[in-house]
Amino acid sequence: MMGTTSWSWREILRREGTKIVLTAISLVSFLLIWWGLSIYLESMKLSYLPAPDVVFEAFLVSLSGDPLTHNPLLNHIIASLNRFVWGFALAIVLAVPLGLLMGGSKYARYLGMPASEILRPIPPLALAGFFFAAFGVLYGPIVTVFYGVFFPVLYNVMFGVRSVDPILLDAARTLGASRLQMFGKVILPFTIPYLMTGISIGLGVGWMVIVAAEWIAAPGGGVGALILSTYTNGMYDYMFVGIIAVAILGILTTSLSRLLENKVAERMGMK
Amino acid sequence: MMGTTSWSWREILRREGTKIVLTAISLVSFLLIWWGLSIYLESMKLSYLPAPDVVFEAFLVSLSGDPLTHNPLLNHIIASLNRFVWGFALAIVLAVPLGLLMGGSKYARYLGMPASEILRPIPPLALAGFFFAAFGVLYGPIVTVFYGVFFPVLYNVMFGVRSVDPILLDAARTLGASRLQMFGKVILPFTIPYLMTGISIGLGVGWMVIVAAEWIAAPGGGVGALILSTYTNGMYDYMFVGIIAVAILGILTTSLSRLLENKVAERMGMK
Amino acid sequence: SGILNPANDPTVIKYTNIAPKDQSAAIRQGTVDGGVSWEPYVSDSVLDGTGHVLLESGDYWPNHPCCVVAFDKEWAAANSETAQRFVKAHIVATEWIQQTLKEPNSENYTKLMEIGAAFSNRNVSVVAEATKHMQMEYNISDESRQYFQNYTQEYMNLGLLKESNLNDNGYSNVSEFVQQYVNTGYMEAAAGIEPVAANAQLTTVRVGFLAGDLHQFARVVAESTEIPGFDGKSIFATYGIQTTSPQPGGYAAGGNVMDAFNLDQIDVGYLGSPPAIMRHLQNGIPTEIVALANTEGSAIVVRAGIDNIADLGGKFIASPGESSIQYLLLRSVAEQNGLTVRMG
Amino acid sequence: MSILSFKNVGKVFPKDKEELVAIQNFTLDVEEGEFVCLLGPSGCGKTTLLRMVAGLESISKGAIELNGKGITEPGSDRGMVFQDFGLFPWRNVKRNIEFGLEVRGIPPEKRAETAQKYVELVGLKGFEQSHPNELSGGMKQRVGIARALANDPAVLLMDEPFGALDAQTRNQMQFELLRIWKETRKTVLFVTHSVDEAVFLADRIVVMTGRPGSIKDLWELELPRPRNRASSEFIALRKDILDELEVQKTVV
Amino acid sequence: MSILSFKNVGKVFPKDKEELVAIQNFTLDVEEGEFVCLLGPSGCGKTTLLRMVAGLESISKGAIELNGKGITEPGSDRGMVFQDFGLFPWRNVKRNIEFGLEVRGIPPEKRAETAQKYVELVGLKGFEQSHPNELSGGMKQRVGIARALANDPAVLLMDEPFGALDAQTRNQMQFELLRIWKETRKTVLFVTHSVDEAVFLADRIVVMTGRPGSIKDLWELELPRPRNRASSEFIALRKDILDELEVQKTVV
Ligand SMILES: Nc1ncnc2c1ncn2[C@@H]1O[C@H](COP(=O)(O)OP(=O)(O)OP(=O)(O)O)[C@@H](O)[C@H]1O
Ligand SMILES: Nc1ncnc2c1ncn2[C@@H]1O[C@H](COP(=O)(O)OP(=O)(O)OP(=O)(O)O)[C@@H](O)[C@H]1O
Ligand SMILES: [Mg+2]
Ligand SMILES: [Mg+2]
Repeated sequence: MMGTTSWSWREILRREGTKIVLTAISLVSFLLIWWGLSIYLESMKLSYLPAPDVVFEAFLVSLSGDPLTHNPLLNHIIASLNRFVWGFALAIVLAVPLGLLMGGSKYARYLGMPASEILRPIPPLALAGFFFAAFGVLYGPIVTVFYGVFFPVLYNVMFGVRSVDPILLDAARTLGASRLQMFGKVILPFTIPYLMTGISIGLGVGWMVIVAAEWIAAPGGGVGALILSTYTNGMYDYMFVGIIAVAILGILTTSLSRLLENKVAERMGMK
Repeated sequence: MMGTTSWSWREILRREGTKIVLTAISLVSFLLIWWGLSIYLESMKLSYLPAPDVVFEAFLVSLSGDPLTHNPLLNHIIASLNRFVWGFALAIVLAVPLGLLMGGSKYARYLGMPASEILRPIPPLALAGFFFAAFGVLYGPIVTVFYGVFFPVLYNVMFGVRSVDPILLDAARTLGASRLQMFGKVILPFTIPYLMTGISIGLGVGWMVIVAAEWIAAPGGGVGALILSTYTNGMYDYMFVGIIAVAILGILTTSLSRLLENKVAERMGMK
Repeated sequence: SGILNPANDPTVIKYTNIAPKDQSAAIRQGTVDGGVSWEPYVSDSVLDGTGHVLLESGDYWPNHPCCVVAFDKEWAAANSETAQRFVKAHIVATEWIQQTLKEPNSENYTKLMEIGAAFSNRNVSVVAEATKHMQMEYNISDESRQYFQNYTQEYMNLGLLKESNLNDNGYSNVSEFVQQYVNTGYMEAAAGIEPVAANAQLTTVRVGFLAGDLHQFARVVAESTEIPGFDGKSIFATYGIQTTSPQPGGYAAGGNVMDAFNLDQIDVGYLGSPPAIMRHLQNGIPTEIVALANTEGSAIVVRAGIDNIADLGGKFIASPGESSIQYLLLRSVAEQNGLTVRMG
Repeated sequence: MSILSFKNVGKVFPKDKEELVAIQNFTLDVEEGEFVCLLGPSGCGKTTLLRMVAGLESISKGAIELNGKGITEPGSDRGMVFQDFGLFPWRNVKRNIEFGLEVRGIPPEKRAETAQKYVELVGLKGFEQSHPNELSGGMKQRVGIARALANDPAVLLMDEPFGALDAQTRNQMQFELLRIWKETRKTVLFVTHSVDEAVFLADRIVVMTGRPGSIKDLWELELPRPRNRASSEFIALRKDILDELEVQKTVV
Repeated sequence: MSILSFKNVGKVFPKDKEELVAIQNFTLDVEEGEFVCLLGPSGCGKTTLLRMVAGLESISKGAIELNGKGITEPGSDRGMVFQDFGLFPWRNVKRNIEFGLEVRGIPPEKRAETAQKYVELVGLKGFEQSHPNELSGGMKQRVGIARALANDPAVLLMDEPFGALDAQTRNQMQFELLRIWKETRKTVLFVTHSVDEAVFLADRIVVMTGRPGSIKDLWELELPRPRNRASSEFIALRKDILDELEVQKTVV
């Protein structure tokens, strides 16, 4: 049914011509606007938007340590990633079983929801100070990320459990499955795509949170700390190195989770 | 078909007994844990978790101005709300037409997407410093909120336009609708629930962003500024007043948008 | 009310927290009418024409102590020799700066300005201007102690500290607190400290400081390996010290430095004396003040058209944060003139 | 002259590098007021044919003429009824039916009047204010029919309109459709998979070949209406057409 | 002794303050190997009856006995086939069919062997590794049947299993079901809305009254198989049963 799959480049160009051209225009004009604006601003003696080449130079310097923190960029990235991963992992480890429990048991839900409905509306960064005071500067940012990721994952898993098609449970029961088997063989697999949704929301929140949490304190460095320090010292070129670094980190983790999500969907026959 | 709708209290209790009891247990134990923990921590000479009654007293004082900022709580709230509303409104005013355009026209999408895919992964707070430098301390936080809300709304509207059931477009065409009429009478109404989704995501992001953006600067005061100042000065009771205020603001705006969403869904016959 | 249209009450000075580096822009954009900050930011605003100095802290509070060196009390007690070496290096660096500033045409002076410019990310003229408005001083005089008492009393007047904060930390009154909180023992012992042998093992000391704050010039100089007369070693290394910092870019505010103490992230902190006092009493953070870093060096900078203190009524002033000496200065000046201060 | 005529119609879809010939040499004349059913295996191009008549799909070869004029774009002279109803969920019954009148600029009072007429024609009186999600499948399709009729089209195109309904409702809707057809005397082009349905409804049944679709056979039905599904003529006809389709039966 | 017997079965659902009596005085004996179809208006309790047999729904009054033992909970001695298939989307065909064996602890080799047998029985050879979303409706229901059969149940319960299929596929599946039924000789309880389908399949047809559902009439079908839908006996029977149902026809 499928046509020939080995396309020639010419073929692709013919087919995707406008798309490629417009994409190129989009990217080039983005760069040109940035560049032009930075030149204009510089002529006005405003330095907050350094030109791309200046940022690139700053990036090269950052690799072995920017003049402010003397900490190689990679160290900052690793420090942030470290916090992120710990907070994220902690959130998943706690939110998944709790979500399963609260989704599966009415009583657990009645017991858990009121308290969690009180806590959930508090933006994680509003609690950042409290977490720093309570858990220290070392664990404060981790706990802040944890808090930001926890609720999206909890609620999505819970929603997943509650969305299980009752016909699947009926089918499993008539086929002789015990309660435990229904849980492991029906509810759990059914919930996985919902968990993935929770994770991808959590990723967005997590990066949003870590950047600002590191403003308060970030022993060992961190991209958020780098951004604030360079901002505070007016070193905008290095600030943009930090901004780009955190954007790339976000893209990488999101791509990873999307890849995982697709793989899962495929393996689960849901795609 | 419906049973009698005037329930007696006794009836409700019988029916919802466990739910009410467990909800009460949940809320009471939340309060007790908070209280107990704060007493324990105080005995350890740690003051970062003030007891509920202490927070309540601080709240009363805050009404006419806390001892640190001397600014009545309501002023802080209005200042934050003000920023929030401006940033939010700006995001909607720009993102909705752009989303419609990019959803409706392949060319607009090819042109807009690459640039927006570069910007979208940057967490708003990573750019906060840049926005403050570029737009000043007055508009910096507004632009930061704008940036956080813009992309969820843009992408949801775009997705909504692209999700329009082609059969509805076919139906409209066979009924004699022009391109413009199809846009106004089919695509636009179809997209509204997606816009509402974008708005409710944007609300979450917006509050998350505003709190931390106000750490950098908040001329006129602001709940985020209150939280940071009180944190920095170890006045945790007033910090919690700020935390609770922002949580309530979040709950209020979310409820408002949910109400609107339901009303819209009802009016659109989608519920 | 509202942020876009702040109401003006002529008896109130409204303040808002804006980092010193952004104050100049905020004044220029008309968001605020002025700012209170430290060096080099005061000189920044003056040199770029944003505003003029309305009041220098040194004129208002002559010789008032500003930034200090604080120790983690337990660390210092357990490592008293290292602590003495640290103070010694601090003294040597401060004296070198004092000497150098007296010789504005010397090579050393050029070197000092370059070091300051690199640290604060500014051109040398700003650094040069800044050094005119502050005194580099390590010695804690009786006058300094009196100022510490004044600061503490001011916090109590503001309601930010209570009598119970003193009592909880074992002090019966303000003067007793200052007596105990200031520990000149290390400085006295430092007189007998000599440079260590060239190949001696260096002791690592964890230091917290403020981002881009020229008040802590002595620390910057003591860490520099470019100071003539120390054989290419830093002054700290000369006295057997190697510094590290959990936050190499510096902390945003003194409160953060105190937090770092509280969480055992640092052994030594360079920070303003008010936060060192305030957070110690507020949260029982076990620290002590062992030396000054500088005196004076803060100022209120305002836009054109504001010519005396009374004009500040109904104006909007940027401040670095409530636990800063600059904020205390603003409050004290305001109260002297029958004005109140509140965030707005 | 016939109202609708297919003149050697062909349809080709681009498919990767090659082309997919969906319809070939389709020639047919439909008389005014005639009820024509299209039967044929899945994928033979029934939907595509209807969409070409509606103007939703271009015509690759030949021509389709309505009242002697070649079809090039959609128009309110052809009404279409979709299997999945295609109702606007945010409009109530009345406003769904009014849609075509609205876009053609008919003034509100006239619109309301016409809509009411068709609401009553399809038996939805009392449901004017209901939204589609409040209606059963059968009721939804009544709205779909009324909406198409409200434009007073020359031809009604129906693509498996009852395919999504359960057996009982389906039978009822067939009755209703015939009643409406009799009252309005529209020309109907009706696609179905059910031989039973085609025999019950049609004046003429077009049996198509598999892809590329073309006409395999034409059945003229002389059975008087209302038709009795249990009558021997009905059953015999049904069996013959089933047999004809069976040969080209596809694997499920 | 009959394999499955309903003894004065009643079912009551709580509904707000009142109670909804869904089924009343339902008494029936089903013989081993018999193919019984349940017909009746919508809401008369057909699904509820099947679910009670499956053990998915409690029995409010009377008893249902399987081989003389009262039913209290679900068990692998009864297999159920659902209208919406109820397949596990994350399991491929083989693993869907193996599910019952798996939860009962049958070792993997034995499982694979049994599953393969039923894959072949329902004609899905070559599709073992496909996931449900890759299958057509007819193929999905083949998996549903194979999955129920793999447990070797005494009774097969089928709730409008072909209701979601198009007419052509539906006919084909009816053929297939009869073939499978002949090969396995299962007792089948089959719910349908289609009289045609019931007459084509059943040994016995139970016609139920509207709510509260009880038995209105029983039809013994002596027609030999394979049945000819065009035969006069078939048509006559179909007509009689249709007439019986028509009286209690509900409005769409
Ligand atoms: N837009 C399209 N692009 C490419 N091929 C198409 C398109 N629309 C239909 N086809 C192909 O044209 C052929 C005819 O499709 P069509 O939908 O008209 O068949 P049909 O007779 O209506 O089938 P069914 O009975 O299943 O509804 C099919 O092979 C289909 O895959
Ligand atoms: N869980 C339940 N709670 C309350 N009432 C129920 C429940 N399940 C079914 N009913 C009611 O019991 C009656 C019988 O329902 P059931 O689904 O068995 O009918 P049915 O004959 O299968 O109908 P259909 O032909 O539409 O499938 C209906 O009136 C239904 O509303
Ligand atoms: Mg079709
Ligand atoms: Mg049913």
